[in-house]
Parts: sequence; C-alpha cells; structure tokens
Amino acid sequence: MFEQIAFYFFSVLTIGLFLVAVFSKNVLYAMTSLASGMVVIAGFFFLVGADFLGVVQLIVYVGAVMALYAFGMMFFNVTKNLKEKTTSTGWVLIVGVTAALLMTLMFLGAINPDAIYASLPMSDKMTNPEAVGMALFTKYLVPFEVAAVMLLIAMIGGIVLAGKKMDTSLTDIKDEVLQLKDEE
Amino acid sequence: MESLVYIALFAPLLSSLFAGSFAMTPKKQFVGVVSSFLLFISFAASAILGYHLLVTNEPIHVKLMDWIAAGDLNISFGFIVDHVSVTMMFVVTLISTVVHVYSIGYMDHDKSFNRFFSYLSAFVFSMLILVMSDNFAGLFIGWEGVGVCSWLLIGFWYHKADVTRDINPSISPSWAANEAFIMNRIADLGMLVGLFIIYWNVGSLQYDVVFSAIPNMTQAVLTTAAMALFIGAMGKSAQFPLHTWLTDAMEGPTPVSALIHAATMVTAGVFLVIRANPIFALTPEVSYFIAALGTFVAFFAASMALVNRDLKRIIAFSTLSQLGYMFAAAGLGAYWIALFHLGAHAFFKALLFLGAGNVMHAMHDELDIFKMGGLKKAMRGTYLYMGLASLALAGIPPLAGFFSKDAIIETAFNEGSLILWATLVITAGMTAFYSFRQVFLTFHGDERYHEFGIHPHEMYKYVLVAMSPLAILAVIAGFFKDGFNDFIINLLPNYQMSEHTHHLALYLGLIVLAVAVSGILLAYIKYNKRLVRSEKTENGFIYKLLANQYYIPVLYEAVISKPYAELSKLMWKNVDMKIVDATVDAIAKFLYRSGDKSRGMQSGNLSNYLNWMAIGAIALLLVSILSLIAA
Amino acid sequence: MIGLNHYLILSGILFAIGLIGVLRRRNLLMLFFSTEIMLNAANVAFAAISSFYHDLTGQMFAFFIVAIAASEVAIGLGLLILVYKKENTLDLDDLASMKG
Amino acid sequence: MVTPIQVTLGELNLPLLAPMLIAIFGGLGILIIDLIKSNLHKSLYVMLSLMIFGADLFSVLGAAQGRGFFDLMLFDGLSIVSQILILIASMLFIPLALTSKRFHEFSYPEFFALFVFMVAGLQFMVTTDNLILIFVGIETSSLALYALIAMHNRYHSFEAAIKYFTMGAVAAGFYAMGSAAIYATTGSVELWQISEALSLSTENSNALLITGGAVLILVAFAFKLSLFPFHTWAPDVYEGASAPLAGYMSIVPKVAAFAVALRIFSIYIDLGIDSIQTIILILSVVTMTLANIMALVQEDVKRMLAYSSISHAGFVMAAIAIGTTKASTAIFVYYALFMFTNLGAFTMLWISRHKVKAFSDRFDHPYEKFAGMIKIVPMGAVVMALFMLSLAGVPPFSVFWGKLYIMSSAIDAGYIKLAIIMGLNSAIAAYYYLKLIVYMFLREPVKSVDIIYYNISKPLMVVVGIAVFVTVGSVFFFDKILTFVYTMMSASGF
Repeated sequence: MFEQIAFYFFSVLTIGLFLVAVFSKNVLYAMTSLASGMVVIAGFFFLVGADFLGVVQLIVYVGAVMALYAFGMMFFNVTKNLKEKTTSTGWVLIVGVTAALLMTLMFLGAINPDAIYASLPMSDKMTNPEAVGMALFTKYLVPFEVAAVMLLIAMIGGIVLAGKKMDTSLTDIKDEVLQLKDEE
Repeated sequence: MESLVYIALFAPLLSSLFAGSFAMTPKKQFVGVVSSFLLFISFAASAILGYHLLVTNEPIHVKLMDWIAAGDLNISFGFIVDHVSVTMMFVVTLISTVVHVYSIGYMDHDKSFNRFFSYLSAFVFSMLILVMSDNFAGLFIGWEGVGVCSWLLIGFWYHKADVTRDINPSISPSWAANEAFIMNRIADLGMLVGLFIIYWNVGSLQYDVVFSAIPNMTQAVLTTAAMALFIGAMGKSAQFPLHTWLTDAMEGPTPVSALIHAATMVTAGVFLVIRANPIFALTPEVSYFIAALGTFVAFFAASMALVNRDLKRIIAFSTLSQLGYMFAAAGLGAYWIALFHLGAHAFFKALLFLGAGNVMHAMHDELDIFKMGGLKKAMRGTYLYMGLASLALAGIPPLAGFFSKDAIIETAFNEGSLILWATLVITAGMTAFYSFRQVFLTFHGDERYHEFGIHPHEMYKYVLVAMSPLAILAVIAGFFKDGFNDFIINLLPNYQMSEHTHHLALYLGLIVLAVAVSGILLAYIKYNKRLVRSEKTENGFIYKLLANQYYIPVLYEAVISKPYAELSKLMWKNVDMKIVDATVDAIAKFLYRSGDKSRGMQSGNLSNYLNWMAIGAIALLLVSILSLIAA
Repeated sequence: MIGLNHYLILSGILFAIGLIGVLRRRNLLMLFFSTEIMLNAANVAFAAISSFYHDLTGQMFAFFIVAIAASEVAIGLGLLILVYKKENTLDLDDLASMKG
Repeated sequence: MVTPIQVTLGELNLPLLAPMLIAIFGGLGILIIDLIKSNLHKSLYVMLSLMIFGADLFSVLGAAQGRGFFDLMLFDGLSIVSQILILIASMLFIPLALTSKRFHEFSYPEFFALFVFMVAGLQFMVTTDNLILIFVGIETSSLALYALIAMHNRYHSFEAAIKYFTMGAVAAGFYAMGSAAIYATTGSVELWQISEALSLSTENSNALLITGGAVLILVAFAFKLSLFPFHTWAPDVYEGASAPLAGYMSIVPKVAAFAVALRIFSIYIDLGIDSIQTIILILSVVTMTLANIMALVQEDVKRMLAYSSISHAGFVMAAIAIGTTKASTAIFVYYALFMFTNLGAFTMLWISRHKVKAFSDRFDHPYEKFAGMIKIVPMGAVVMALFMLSLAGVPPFSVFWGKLYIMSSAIDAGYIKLAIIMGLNSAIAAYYYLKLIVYMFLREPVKSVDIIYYNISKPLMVVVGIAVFVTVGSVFFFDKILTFVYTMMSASGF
C-alpha cells in the first residue's frame, strides 16, 4: 500500500517537475524544478531498494551536476526570463506524445521476471552498498577504471576548453604575426 | 617462382605509372631509361621462368584473388606460366625491352616523350595479362587493354589534321586510330559471343575447366564457339576482311608499329587459336576455314606489298601475309609450328620495323622508297640489319624465317591440300621479291634523295646496339626448332610430318628455296641498279588494283562508313537529341534538383537536426511496430 | 500492486518529456537540462528492473550512466563557455554558420 | 557477512588489458612530461604518441584471443581487426600535426593526451560484449573527440563541437533507454547472454520490447555511423573540424561503431528478426542515395568529402543487414581500404589549408581553389585525382575492391536489388569525384594562386605517400587483407 502511494506520488511529482523544467520560460524555475525532479528520482531508487544508487544520485546529480549548472548559469548571465524562440508547441507536443505513447506501448507488454537468470544476484546477506561495492570492484572493475579515465578526460577537456589559452587562436592568426609575437 | 610471375607481370605496370606521373611535364631522359630498365626486369623474370619451366617442366599457376566472385559467377584472377605463355612472355618482353630502348633514341625530339613511355609500358602490361591469364575473362581484359593502348599509340600524334586519301591513304593518325579501334570492337563482339557460349555451356571460363568439359559439348556448340572466337582473332590479327586497319595503323610512331603491329598485339589472334586448340582441334571445318583464310590472306597481302611504295606499309603487308602463314599452320593443326613461326617472325619483323624507323629518321619522315636509294653508304648498320631481316623474312637458310616458314609449307603439303601448298609456295616467292625490292630500292642504286635535299645520317650508336639482340635471334632462332618442339609438346599436340612427306622434305625445301631465291633475283635485276618506272605497268589494271589495296578501303567507305554516317546523323538529330539526350539531361537535372531540395534538411540549425533525429527515431519505432503487426 | 511495467512506463514518459525538451528548447543550457532528463529516465528503468530481477547489473548500469552524465556536463559547459565568450549568446539559432 | 571472492590471476587474463593500458599510461605519461617541463615542441609528443600506438599495436597483435576480467572483456577476431584499423589510422593521423604552419590544437600537450585516451576508449568499446563497457567506451572516446574538435579554436570548430556534442548526448540517452529495454527483456547486458535469452524467448514474450530496444540502440549507432536521418551533424562537424580530424572521424569512430553494431545487430539478424533487418536495409539505402545526391550540389570539397563519407558508411551498413561472414568481412576490408584513400584525400586538403579563407567567404576548400592545380602543382593534382578515382570505385584502386566485395557478398546472399542500388549509387558518386578532377585538370587557375602547397611538410608528404602506395598497390595485397579479416571474422563467429 505504502509502495503504491509512494510510487504514484513520486510519479506525478517527477512528471510535473520535469514538465516545468522543459516548458518554463523562467530559467530559475526550470533549474530548480530539474534539481527537485532529480531528488524525487533518488526517492524512486530508495523505493526499489537501490539505496546506494539513491545516495549517489543525490550527491552527484543534485550536489555536483546541478551546482555546476548553477555556476554556469551565473557565468552566462542568463536573465531571469529567456527570450527563446521555441519550436512551435503543437508540433513538439505531437512528437512528444507520440514518443510517449510508443514508449508506453513498448513497456506495456508482459514481462516475466521468473524466466530471467540474474547474472549478479542480490543476496539477503549483504546490504545494498556492500553488494554494489562487491560488484563494482570485481565484475565491473574495468568499466570503473575506464570511467575514471573518462572523468579525467572530462576534466582535462573542461580545463582546456574553458582555459585562458583558448582566448587567442593560433589557428586564426597568420604565422608571420605569430613569429613576431614569439620574438617579443 | 611466384614472385617472379608477379615481377614479370607488374614491372611494366609500374613503368607505365612511373612514366605516367611525368606525363604532363617536359621530356625527361630518365623516364625512358627507368621504363626500359623495368621492362628489362620483366624480361629477365620471364627468361628465368622460361628456364625454370624448361628444367622442371612444371607450369606455375598463381591465383591473385577471387576477382569476380558474384553469385555463381566466380572468376579468379589467376595467371599461368606454362609452355605457351612463357614463350609469348619471352618474345613480348624481349621485343618490348628493345623497343623501349629504341624509343629513347627515336622519340628524342618528341615533346610527349614521357607520355609515350607510359602508353608503351601500359601496352606491354595489357599484353602480358592477355598471354598470362589462366582464363578467358582475363584474356579478354588484356585483349581490350591492348586495343585501348593501341588506340592511344596509333593516335599518338593526334594533332595532325585529316587529309584526303590521295595524299595519305590513312587520312590522319586519329582517323587510323579510330579505324583500328572500331574494327577491333566489331571483332571483339564475336569473341564476346564465343565467351558467352562457352560460359553458358561450361559454367566457367577457366582454361582447364573449359577444356576438360569439351567432351560434354555438342558439335554444334563447339563449332559456333570456335567460329565466334575466331572472329575475334580475325579482328586482332587483321585477317581479311578486317585487315584494312593494320596498314593504316602505320600512322603511329615506328616503335609502336614494331611492337604492336608486328611482334605482339596482332599475334594475339594466333595466340588465341593456339590457346584454345582443344576447341579448334575438334572442329575440323572451322580449322580448315582458318587454314584457307590464312593462306588466302598470305597471298592477298603479299600481292599488295608487291607494288606499294611506302616503306612501312610494305612491312605491314608482309606482317599480314606472315600472320596468314601462322593461321594456315594453326588451321592445319600444327599449333606448335604456328607458335614457332610467331616467335621467329616477331624477331625479324621487329628488326625490320626498327630498321625502317632508322631510315625514316634519316630521311626526315619520308617513307616513299622511290625517293630513297643508295642509303647503304650512310647507314651501314641499318643496312646490315634490314638485309638480315629481309633474308630471314624471305626464308633463306640458315636464318630463322626459313625453318619456320618451310615447316608451314611442308605442313600444307603433308595435309594433302595441294592448292594451299602451291599458294603458299608462290607467296614465298612474292615475299622474297617484295622484301628485296624494298631493300634494293632503299639501300642500293642511285641516291635519289638528293633531289629532295635530304642528308641522311645513321641512328645513335646505342640504338643500333640495342637492336642487336633481335638481329642475333633473327639469325639463330631457327636452330632451336627441334629443341622448341621438345619443349612445347608438353602442352600442345605434337605435329609431325608423315613418312611420305618426310621423304620428300628435302625436295620440298628446295622448291621453296628455289622460288624464294628467284624472287630475290628478280628484285635484284629490276631494282638493284636504279629505279626504272614504266608508265605502262603503273597504269595497268593489276598494278592499280594492287596499289589501291583492291579498292577495299574505298569500298568500305562507300558501303559502310558513309551510309553509317548518314544514319548516325539522322539518329543523332531525331533519336539521340530528342529522346536519349533529353532523358539523360532530365535524369541529371532531377538528381541535381533533388540534391538542392534535400539541402534544406541541412539547415545548419541544431534544433532542426534534433527534430530530424527525434522524427527518425519515432519513425523507426513505428516501422518496427507495423512490421510486427503485419507479421 | 506496483509492477515492473509501472516503473518502465514512467521511465518511458520521462524519456518522452526529455525528448520534448530537446525538441523545444533553443537555449543550449536548457537543452542540456533536457538530455539529463533523458538519462535519468533510463536510470529509473534500470533501478526498477534491477530490483524486480534481484540482479545488481541494472544498478551498475545506472552508476555508469551517472558518471557519464557528470562527464558530459564538464565537457558541455566547457564548450558553452567557449561559444559564450565568442558570441555572447547561447541561442541555437545564432549558431548556424555552417549549412547546406 | 561479506564473502571474499576467490579469483586467480589466470582467470583474470590480465594480458588482455595490455593494449589499452599502454594507451592510458602513455596518455598519462604525456601529461606528466608536460607537468615536468612545459613548452616542449610538438614533434616530441608526436613521436611519443607514435611510439605508444606502435607498442599498442604490437601488443594487440601479440595478445591471445579469449575472454578475461570476469568475462567482461572479449578479445576476439572482430576486436583484433578493428583495433588494428583504429591504431593504424591513428598512427597515420598523428604525424599530420607536424604542419609547416601553426594551428592552435597542436600547441597543447593535452591534445595528444586526449587523443591517446580517445583511442583507448575506442579500444575498450570494441573489446567487450558488455553493454556497460561499450557505453563507457563510446562516451570516453566521444568526450575526448568533442574536445579535440573544439581545440582547433575558431568559430566553426566550436559550432561543430556543440552540434556534435548535443546530438551525441541525445544519442547517449537513446542508447541508455535501449539498453534498459534490452535488459528488461533478457535480464542481462552481456551480448552472449542476451543472444541466448532471445533465442529462448517464446511466442508470448514481448516482441515489441525486443525490437523496440534494438531500434533505440540502433538510433544511437545510426547517429555514430551518420545514417539518415541521424547524419545531419556530419557535414557540419567535418567542415568545422580541422581536415585531418575530419578524415579521422570519417573512419575510426565509425570502424569502432561498426564493430559494436555488428556485435549487437548480428544477434537480431541471426535470430531472423526481420523488422530490424529491414530497418537497417532501408537506412542503408536511403543514406547512400541521399548523401550522394547532396554531395552533388556541394561547393566545398571538404563538405563534398563529408557527404561522400556518409554515403560510404551507408554503403557499408548494408553489410550488417546481409549478415553473412562474407558481409561482416566486407565491412572491415572496405574500411581498411577506404581508410588510406580517405585519409589521403583529407590530408591533401590539409596540405592546401590556408589560415585565411582566400577563395570564398565561407569555405576553406571550395572547388575554385583547386582549379588548374595541374599547372601549379602537377604531382599534387595527380595524387588528388588518384584518391578521387579510388573513392569513385575505379579499378584497380583500393576502394574498388571493397565495393566489389560488398556487392558480391550482397549478391551471394541473394540481395540482387540491393547490389543494383549500390551500383547505381557508385555511378552517381563518380560524378562529384570527377567534378574535382575536371576542376584540377581542365580549368584555368582562378586568382593568383601563389602557393597551394601552403601547409606542406615532410611528415605530411610521407602520410600522403603511404596513402598513395596503398591506394595504388591494393591490387597486390587485397587478397591478403581479405583472408586475414575473413579468418578473424569466422573465428569469432560473425
């Protein structure tokens, strides 16, 4: 009973919040509702017993990602109200609703969990974080390390792209001019 | 050994590409040198392969790749080095090497020097594909390749303008090139039909597969196939009635004439008959037709050579005539003799042509032998070479021509066809006459060239040295006849004279010899001292007939070319312009317009792109759902 | 009883909402928000399947999706800063110098 | 209670990781060298990268096939072939940094580090059959690639990077959602288990979910492979990126994506799920035709080459739908041959790259730039013409063999119509390649073109030389490549 209520409550909440994030003209509203939507999604994770994932969602998404976006927003000096020429709402709704219908249709069919063989079965002996740690450092060690490289790339990329060195472009400046600069 | 096969085959290609990369730049001496060197490498590889085959007697079969493997059609791109192809390779690469070196001197002042070498090497490459291929498809590719290259080479001086037939019987290089190409295309159609018949019935074009399947084919099929193949051979080897292009092809630079129109390309037809001998051996009617046609062409061409005044054309006619001999031998079943004559002929005919090139060079491109005479003083080396080659051509022992030609005439006797034999003997006499008529008129007698203010000079030394291998082979090739026989019968059916003929061999040989010598004597009497022209003979019917090549070129023009041109004009105006052109234009326009329209999709706006993406995804999902419902 | 289908359908709807945002938004920053919604939709599905199948794999996938989303934000913001410095705008419509 | 898991080192099969570890540590090494001493000349980093890739290639060739790391890594023939292609292309790309003129991206040591990391990501992507690692690999390489594009540092390249990035992010969403659908039906994210589960699935299992998941993933790969209508990024991104990077993008990420797409979709095609096969065929045919038509009307050679690359990708995509071993072989043989020619063509553009757009306000390489090239730089014109002829599929140049092999595999499998469409498309394509040749050989030079060889340097010439060598000489080793790839493919069951 609790699960049902929680599910429907969270569902309505996320859908509503994300709709606001998508449709709102006010950047602050959009941003805030996106962040709250993420928090609610963490709620789903707790609901299905993925505790650790829920925590990660809260820390990484709400904590880090949204903070980054907030900083970005300040940097870009986005005014409160966007002067955005949006694509015509009718068209977007047609496409969006069709997409939603198709997805619903797809996920509507029967799924029989008993026929599935779990490759990483959860056991009752371990708590969720323990099990996650176990899986992450055995079976998924390689992707974990690759993800580390990926974050490193993102870091280097972010630093380089946002760095001061990008302000003057060697590509656009003629070599003769560059020569002079070097000699200075 | 496999790598040698590739080296022999692809060195000319490399040479062609190398020279081709300099095609647009001014003359560079090293282009010629490098090309010649690469050709020499190809020759050396061929020689080693030949030796290998001689010692081990094992053909080398390499398979480059599955060339066309589409559905059931499976043509592997394979090459075979067996007794026949190695003989051809040896001859082709040797002569090509000499001709390449020769061309360095001959094309010295031509501004398209580099381009010339590119074409020449490309030609050799095509020819090697033709002879080395292990299947009819590869042979056909090489066949077309040499056709294209000869078109390029005949028309090498394409900038020369058209003139009328009275001034230049072949009108212009580009006209001659087109004529050669078109005539060959007509014949190729026949060949293509032959290949289709074979493929239809056998399901393969691989030589060994085809030949092993012959017993399962009906006589009618075999005969049709043999006929069709021979039509192809007729075109490439310029047999009557498709012979006119060969003499006109003399418009090309002389090294080209030596290489293509004497030693290699024109022998491709003979090569085809020899290659496909299992087919021809089982179709006696076709074979007899080949022999008869060959004999006829031998005589027919020789007769035209009797009165011609153009140095190169005389040699060209003699080539035609000798090709006739080869076909006669092949038609009579003496394939190895045909091949032997092919090789021997290649040496002395190339020598003759290159000698003619020297003369032409000395005479500032003058080719009329009536305007020459007494050149032996100025051109000792060339005189020696041409004399030797003419002796060989006339069939005087112990030179190469004697052995090979005599064997063919003997074969005709042996087969009991006395008419063929007699014709061939008479032709031998005519051959001797016209070749020495040409030698005497060119090198002996009064020095008529003074009237035209020409100061002849001998060719470069290295060119003469380069020609020496040919001279040596023209002399000694005949002695290898028995050895060649032992070698080649590993692949080709052995042909030996019957006991009866064997008895008479000495007498038969003496008859031929006597006829040949009398031909030379006649020429000596008539032309050695000086040129005596008699108005009466030259205005006589026969002389006129011969000098105008039996009016065949004129006839072709009147009966075929002109009406065809009229028809083409009509077609062009009514059909082509209105229907074909309009359709092609419409298609092009449609494509272009739809291109322009679909550009709208690439609006540059990311939002648009994302829309496309979403629509695409939804459409794909819809398609999958619909196909599920339909299923 | 809430079944797996419920979660999956919810996830599908969230995904569609993300898609709507992607189609509708012309401001790059807002557009990035929408892609985050799409990734989150997948995460909901993975977590739900994982719990219904008693299999950790889904949660693993969700972790990596979170990591990927975080990395994307870093690179994406870097690019935005570049464009903003040059053009002083984040509007898609001003970003169409190449077309055709 | 947590039970320790017993694993022996043998089971882990550590050597499988060696190639990628070489790349990752190499990239870290580059970063560390920069930390120790900055402002080193770029040629040092080029040499380092070359050495890294060399060692990487060496260890790929040396490694034994098999699984490792809890069966997460799959080092099979497919993976070996695609890694070899990726590494060779990368080794050809890196020397292109040594131009005679200076360009922004090469002033960063980070450029080389990111490049090496990207290659490692691509290697991971093809060396696994786990959807998670595939995803992480894709994103690792893509994120690095976005940064590399933008580092060219001019407005066009920013725009290119933004477009690529945004669409890539959406495609990532599709991939994630598709994987979720597949996971929902099969309970696994490992392709061999997915394959097993799908083959066991019964009548009443959710067919829509099975195909729907595959279609969502297909959208992500269609984006990566630039198939219609997900190709829209490609022309703009190729135009905005530097020429060598554009050439690189037209090959390497696509090779990796083809390898993974082959792994994923061959499952569906082998199971006889027709809808997926039909969709792939439609995508392939529409892509090759539409891209060809659009290439016709381009005014810029680089954009034309972009559309031509799209068309080639569409051409190759058909091989996945055909699904025979011959077709799978054809994919990589095609790219092995296409790689050299296309990289060569883009390198020629790079050689002729001016810092200022001298010939047009908009384009770097309009056709007019190449007008009369034969008179200015005859050798360059001949080489470029050679590449164009090869791309047009003129025998005996390299791409011809690839085209021939794909078409013959289509005919073998009974797709006669497909082969005819392919032939027609090759005919249309010949037009726009020949257009450039006409410009180079038959037009008079426009403006006073002082130097077209603006950006030339020895390393660039070497790269072009290698490309020419392979393009022309492919006749000789085509069958060798073919047999190698074929044995690799059939050994890994594709």
